[in-house]
Amino acid sequence: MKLQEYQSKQIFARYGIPIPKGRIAGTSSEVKLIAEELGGRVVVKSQVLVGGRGKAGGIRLAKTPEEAQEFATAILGMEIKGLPVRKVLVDEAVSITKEFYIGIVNDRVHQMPVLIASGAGGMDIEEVAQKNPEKIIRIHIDPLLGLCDFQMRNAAIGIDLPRGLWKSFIEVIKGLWKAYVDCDATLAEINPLVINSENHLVALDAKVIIDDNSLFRHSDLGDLRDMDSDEPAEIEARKFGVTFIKMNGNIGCMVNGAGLAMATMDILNLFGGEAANFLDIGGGATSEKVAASLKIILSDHKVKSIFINIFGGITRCDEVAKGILLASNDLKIKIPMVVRLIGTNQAEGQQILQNANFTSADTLAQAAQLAVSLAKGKKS
Amino acid sequence: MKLQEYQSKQIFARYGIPIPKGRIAGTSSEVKLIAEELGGRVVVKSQVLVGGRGKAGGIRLAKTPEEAQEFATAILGMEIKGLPVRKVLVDEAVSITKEFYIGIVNDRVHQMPVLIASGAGGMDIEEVAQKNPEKIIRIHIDPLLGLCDFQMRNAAIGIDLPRGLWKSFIEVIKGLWKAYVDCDATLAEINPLVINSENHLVALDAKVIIDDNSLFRHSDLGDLRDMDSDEPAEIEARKFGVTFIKMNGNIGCMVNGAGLAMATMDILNLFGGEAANFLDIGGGATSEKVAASLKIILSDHKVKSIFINIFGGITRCDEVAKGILLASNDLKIKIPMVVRLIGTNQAEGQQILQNANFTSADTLAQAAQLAVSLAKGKKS
Amino acid sequence: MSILAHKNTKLLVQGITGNEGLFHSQQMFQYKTNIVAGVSPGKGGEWVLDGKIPVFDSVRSAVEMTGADASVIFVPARYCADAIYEAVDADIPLVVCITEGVPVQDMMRVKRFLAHKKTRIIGPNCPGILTPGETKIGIIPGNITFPGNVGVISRSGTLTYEVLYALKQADRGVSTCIGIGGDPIKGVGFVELLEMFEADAQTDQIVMIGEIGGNEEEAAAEYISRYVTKPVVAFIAGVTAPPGKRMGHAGAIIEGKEGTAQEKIKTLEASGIRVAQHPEQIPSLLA
Amino acid sequence: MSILAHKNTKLLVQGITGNEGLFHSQQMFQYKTNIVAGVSPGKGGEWVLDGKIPVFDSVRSAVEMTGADASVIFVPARYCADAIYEAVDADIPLVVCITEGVPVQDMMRVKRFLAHKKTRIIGPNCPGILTPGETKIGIIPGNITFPGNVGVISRSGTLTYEVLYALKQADRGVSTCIGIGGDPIKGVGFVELLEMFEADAQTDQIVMIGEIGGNEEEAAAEYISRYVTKPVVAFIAGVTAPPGKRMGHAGAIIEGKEGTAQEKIKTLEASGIRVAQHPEQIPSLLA
Repeated sequence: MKLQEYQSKQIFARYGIPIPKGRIAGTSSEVKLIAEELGGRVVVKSQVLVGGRGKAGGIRLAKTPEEAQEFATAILGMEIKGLPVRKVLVDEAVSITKEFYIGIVNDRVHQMPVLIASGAGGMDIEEVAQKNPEKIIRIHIDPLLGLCDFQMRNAAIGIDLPRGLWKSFIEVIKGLWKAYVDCDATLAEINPLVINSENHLVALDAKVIIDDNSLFRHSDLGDLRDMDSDEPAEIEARKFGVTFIKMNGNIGCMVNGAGLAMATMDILNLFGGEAANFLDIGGGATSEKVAASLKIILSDHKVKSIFINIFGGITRCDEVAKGILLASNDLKIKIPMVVRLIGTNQAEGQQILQNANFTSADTLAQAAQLAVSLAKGKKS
Repeated sequence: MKLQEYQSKQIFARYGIPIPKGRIAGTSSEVKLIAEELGGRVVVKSQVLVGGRGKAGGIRLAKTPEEAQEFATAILGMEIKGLPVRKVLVDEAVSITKEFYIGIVNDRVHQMPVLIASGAGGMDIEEVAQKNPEKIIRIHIDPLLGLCDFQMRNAAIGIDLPRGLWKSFIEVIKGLWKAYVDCDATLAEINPLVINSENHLVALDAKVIIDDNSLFRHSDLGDLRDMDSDEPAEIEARKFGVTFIKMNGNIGCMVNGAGLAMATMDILNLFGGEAANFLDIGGGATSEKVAASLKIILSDHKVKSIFINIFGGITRCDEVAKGILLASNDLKIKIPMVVRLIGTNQAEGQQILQNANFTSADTLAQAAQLAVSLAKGKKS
Repeated sequence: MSILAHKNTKLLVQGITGNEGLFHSQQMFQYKTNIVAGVSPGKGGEWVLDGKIPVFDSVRSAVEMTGADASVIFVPARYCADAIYEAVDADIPLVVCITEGVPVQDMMRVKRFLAHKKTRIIGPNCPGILTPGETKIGIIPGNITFPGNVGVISRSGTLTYEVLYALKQADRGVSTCIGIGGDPIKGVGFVELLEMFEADAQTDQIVMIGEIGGNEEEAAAEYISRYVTKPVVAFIAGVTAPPGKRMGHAGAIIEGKEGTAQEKIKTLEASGIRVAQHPEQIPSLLA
Repeated sequence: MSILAHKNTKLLVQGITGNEGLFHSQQMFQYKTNIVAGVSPGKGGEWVLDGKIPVFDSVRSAVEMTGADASVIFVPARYCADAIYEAVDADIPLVVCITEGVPVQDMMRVKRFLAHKKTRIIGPNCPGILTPGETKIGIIPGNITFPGNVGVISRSGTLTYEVLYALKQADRGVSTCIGIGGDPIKGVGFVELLEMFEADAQTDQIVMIGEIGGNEEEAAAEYISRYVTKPVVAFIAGVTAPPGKRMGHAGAIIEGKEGTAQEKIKTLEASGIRVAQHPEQIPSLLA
C-alpha cells in the first residue's frame, strides 16, 4: 500500500525526521491561506501516487500566496498519468545547498533490508544506480540486530556528508529505520534529503510503502489507503479479497492463483489473444466471490469472451460452479464463457455446470484457443 | 542496583502488569489515610532491600485503617537485618486463590536471559529449585529475537495455569520482558503472581535489579538508588568510583582490580589475618581517588594496619604514591601502612614514597605477612 | 526414494482445529499421510479426525509424545512466525508453511533466525510437498499425479497443479513435487532442491516452474549448468505481465531490469535448459 | 610460536584518539606491537603517535587500507557493542575489547550475534593479550614478563600481572598471556584457550587464574581432565569473599551453591590440577 507524500511525511515527523512546515489542502483558497501562514514562498505539490509529478507540472514553486493559489487551481484540475489530483501539499520553500538520497527497502535477493544512500539525490536514483553504481551506497541490515550506528556512519562517509552533519544525519536514518520497522514498510525513502541554507538536514520528499500483508497489525495505517489512485474495479475487487488488474485486451480472465493467472494470460497471448485483466480469486473462493469477480470483469465493456480457469486445491470446483451459475442468472450474461474446472470436487463442479450452457474444455491449450476464437467473434 | 518493591511495581505498572492499588508512605498517619482511601483492609509492607521481610514482622495485614496505622508505627521503627525501615508500601489487601513465581534473569552459563516460572510461588523459590527442580520451568530467551508467544504459552502450560488465564498471563510476561529489556535489568521478578478471588492475575510483590553498567542510558533510573540500604562508607566510595565493601577483619585494604583485591584478602587470611574491607580503586586511579579511599578505610576504627597493594597497568604507581602522601599528610595517619607498588611508573612511585616513612615489601607474601603482624600490634 | 518426505514421515499439523487445518488434515489423512498429532494452543487433550489424531497445546509436547519429524503450518498469518519459531525450537527438521499473507518483515526475521539451525522451512504461501503414493504434506491435490521419475519444483500454487495434471495426462509420474511458495522471503529455494533431486535415485529428470520477480531462476540456471546432470525442463509464468504491476503476489514485483520472464527464459535457455511455452508443453520436452 | 597474536599481527586500535586509547597505543607501540591504524569516527585523516599511525573514520576503510587483522577496543562502554559489531562486519578475525562497564544485555546480544561469525572476541573488561617479545594487544605491562614456555589464562586484570611478575621473579617466561575478562558475558573462555595452548608448540605448561562466580573453572577442569596433556596450575581468587556480596565486578556474584572459590578449588583438584594457595606459590608448582 503506497502512502501519499504528505502521509509519509507525517509518519517521518513522528520519528523525529525534520520535514518542511506545510499542510494538505483540497481547494486553492485553502492553499492561499496556508501560503500566507507559511510566509509566502511555498511549494505546491500534487498528491498522486505516481512518479514524475514535477515533469508533469504537478509541483510548482510560488513566490506569493496569490501565485500559490493560482498554481493550486491549475494543479487541482490536472490529471497526472491518468490520476486526478484531488489534494495538494503546501510546504514552505526550502533553499537547498545539497541534495542526497536515502532509503530503506526490502532486498529479496539478500533476504534482508538494505539501506541505500547516495550523494546524487533529487535526480532519478534508478538512473544513477544504472549509470554510476559506485555513487550508490548499499548497507545491508541484520533484521534481528537492527541498524547499527557504525552502518549509519558508513553511510555518511559514503555520501561525503560534512562531518558537522553526521550527528543529525544519524538521527534521520535512525528515525527512518524505526519508521520502516514500526510500520512494516517495504520501502521508506527520502528523496531528496537536503542541506538547507541554515546548514540543517530537511526531508523534502517522502515515500512509504506498507506491506499489505501486515495491515492486520496496523489498523491506523489501513485507513490511509488512497482509493483515488486505483481503478474503481480494483477497489471493488479488493473488497471481496480478489486481486484485479486491468489490462489492454478483450478476454476477461478469472483464475485462482497468481502464477496460474499469469500463465493463463500468457497462453492467451501465445494463441494470438490478449487478456482484458489479471484476476486472481485467491484460495478457497466462495460462490459470492466468484459472482462478484464476474461482475467486475463485465464492467469492462471491451470484454468479448470470458475464460474461467480454476484448478482446485483449497478452492473447491463445486463452489466456483455455483458462483458462475448465480452470476450468469443474475446478470443474464450474454458474452461467451469458457470454463475449465479441475481438481478438488471437480466432478461435482462439472455436474453443476453440465445442465447450463457453458463451453467446456479439457486442456488449457484447447480452452485458451477457444477463448481467443470466441473473442474474435467466432461461434464456439 | 536493586530497586525497592514500590519502585519495581511502578515500573511494572507502566508495562501493563496489574498491581494492587497502593501508595508509599513515610509516616503512620499517612498510612492511615491511604488505608482509608483503599477501603480499610490493607497490607503494610516495609521497604528495605533484604529478603525475609515477612518473617521479620515487616509485612502485616491490617483489617482497619487504625490497625494499619498501628502496624506502620511498629514497622517504621524497625531495623530489618541491620537496615532501618524508612518507608512502607500500603497496598489494598488481595484475596489469593493461587500463587505463582515468574522472573526473568540473566543466565551467565547459557549467556542469555532465562524466563523462570513455577506453580510454587510465594514460597522460597530457591528452596523449591533445590528440592523440587521439576517444579521450576526454565525457558531461555534469544536476546536478538526476544521472548516468543509460544514460549510464554509453554510457561503457562508448565505451571498448570487455567486456560482462561493464558491470555492475561501472556500479557504479564510480555510486560515483564519489555521492562527487563527497557530498564537493562539483570533481574525482573514477580513473586508471587497471584490469582485473586475475581479470577484475575495480580503481581503482589516485585523485584527489579538494574545493571549498574547500563545507568548511563537510564538517567531516570539512577535516581531511584536507595542510599539507606548501603553502608555510608560504600556510598562515599561510589562517589569516587571506588568499590568498597565492609568486612569483619582489622586490616584495611586498598587494591586496584577486583581479582587482585580478592586475592589480597585471601592471602591475609592465609597468613592468619583478616581484611577489614574489600576496596577496589579501579583502573587509572588518580591521587584524589587514592586519598579518598584511605579516608574511607580509616573511617572504620577497627582497622589496625593498612595494606596497599597496587599493580600498575592503567593505574600509574606515581599517581598512587602521590595520593598516599597527600592523605597521610592531611589525615596525620598513625596506623602502620604496608605499601607495595609494582608496574607502570613503579620507579617513580617508589621514589615518591622513599623519603616518607612507609613499610615497603617486594613480594606479596612478605607484604601480607607484614600487614598481618602489624595488625597484631608488632612493630615493623 | 523421494526427497524431503516419504511414507514414514511423521507429520504434525500446527493449527489443526482451524477450518483450513482441519479440512486439509482430512485430505492428507485420506492420502494416508502419517499424521501423528495436531497442535492448537488451548485445545490440548481433544481428538480430531474421528478421534484418531490427538491435539496438543504445544509443539514441544506433541513432539515428545509422538516423535513427529515434520510439521505443516495452517495457522493464520499473524501467528505464523511464532508457529515457525515454535517448530524450530522443538528441533523439527522439516516445516512446511502453507499460510499465505505472512508479513515480509516477519519472514526476514525468521530467515535470519534460521541461519545455522537444523530446521528446513518450505514456504510460506506454498502448496507444500507431495510424494505421490507415499505422503502429502500440504494442499496439493493427491489425485492429479502418481509415482514416477520426474521431480517437480515450483514457485507457484495452482500452476503447479496444472503442470502435475499435464504430466499425468501424458502418463508421466512424479518422484516428489515441492511448491516453495511465491513470497519474496521464503525458506528453501530452487538451488537446494535441485541439489536434492540430483542426488535422488528415483528422480531422472526435473521440472522447474518459475515466475517473474527476484533472481531465483537465474541462480538456478547457473547451478544447473554447473552441477545438475539430469535433464531439466522449465516454465516461467508472467511473459505478459506488465512491469511494475503488482500481481497479488509479493513475488511478482519486477525489480529493476532483472526479474522479467523474458530475462529469465533467456538465462535458462543460455544455460541449456529447455523452456516450455505453456504448461501443457512440458511433458513433450521431457526426455 | 604463541597463540592468537604474534609479531606479524597487524593491529588496529578502535578509539585511538581517546585518553586511554592514545596512552596505551603509545605503550603498545613502544613494545613494538605492529600497530597499523587507528579508528576514531570524525577524525579520519589525522595521524597519531608522532605522525606514524593513520586514523580512519571507519574500521572498514582502515582494514581496506592497512590489512589489519586484529583490533583492540578502547572506546567508552556506551559505544562498545557498536565498535564490536563494526569490527565483526569488517571480518577482523581477532577483537580484543579492553573497555570496562559494558552493559550485560549489550554483551548478550553481541554474543548471540557472534554465533557462526568468523570473529573471535576477547573481553570486554579485560587486560588483553601479551605475547612476550612479540606483541602486546591491550594493557598488560610489557616489562613484567619475558618469552618462555608457560601459557597464562586469566579472568582477572591486575591479578594476572601479579602472577606474571611472580613467574618472572622465578625466572619463568611466558608463551602468551590472555586476560579474558571478568564480566559475566564475554567472548572467548578458558576452554577455547586451553585447546589452543594444548596445540601450541611453544607452550609446555599452563597457568589458569580464576575467581568466584560462574562455572567456567568447572568447565575448564572437565576439559583439562579429558583433553589437556600439558601440566596445568590454577589459582582461584575469592576464598574469603562473602557469598552474595557484589565485589565491584559483575563476574564476582555468587550464584546459588555453585561458583564459590572453595567449590572451584575442589573441582579442579579432583581433576588432578594443582591449585596454588596464593599467586606467588604458582611458580613452585610448575613442572
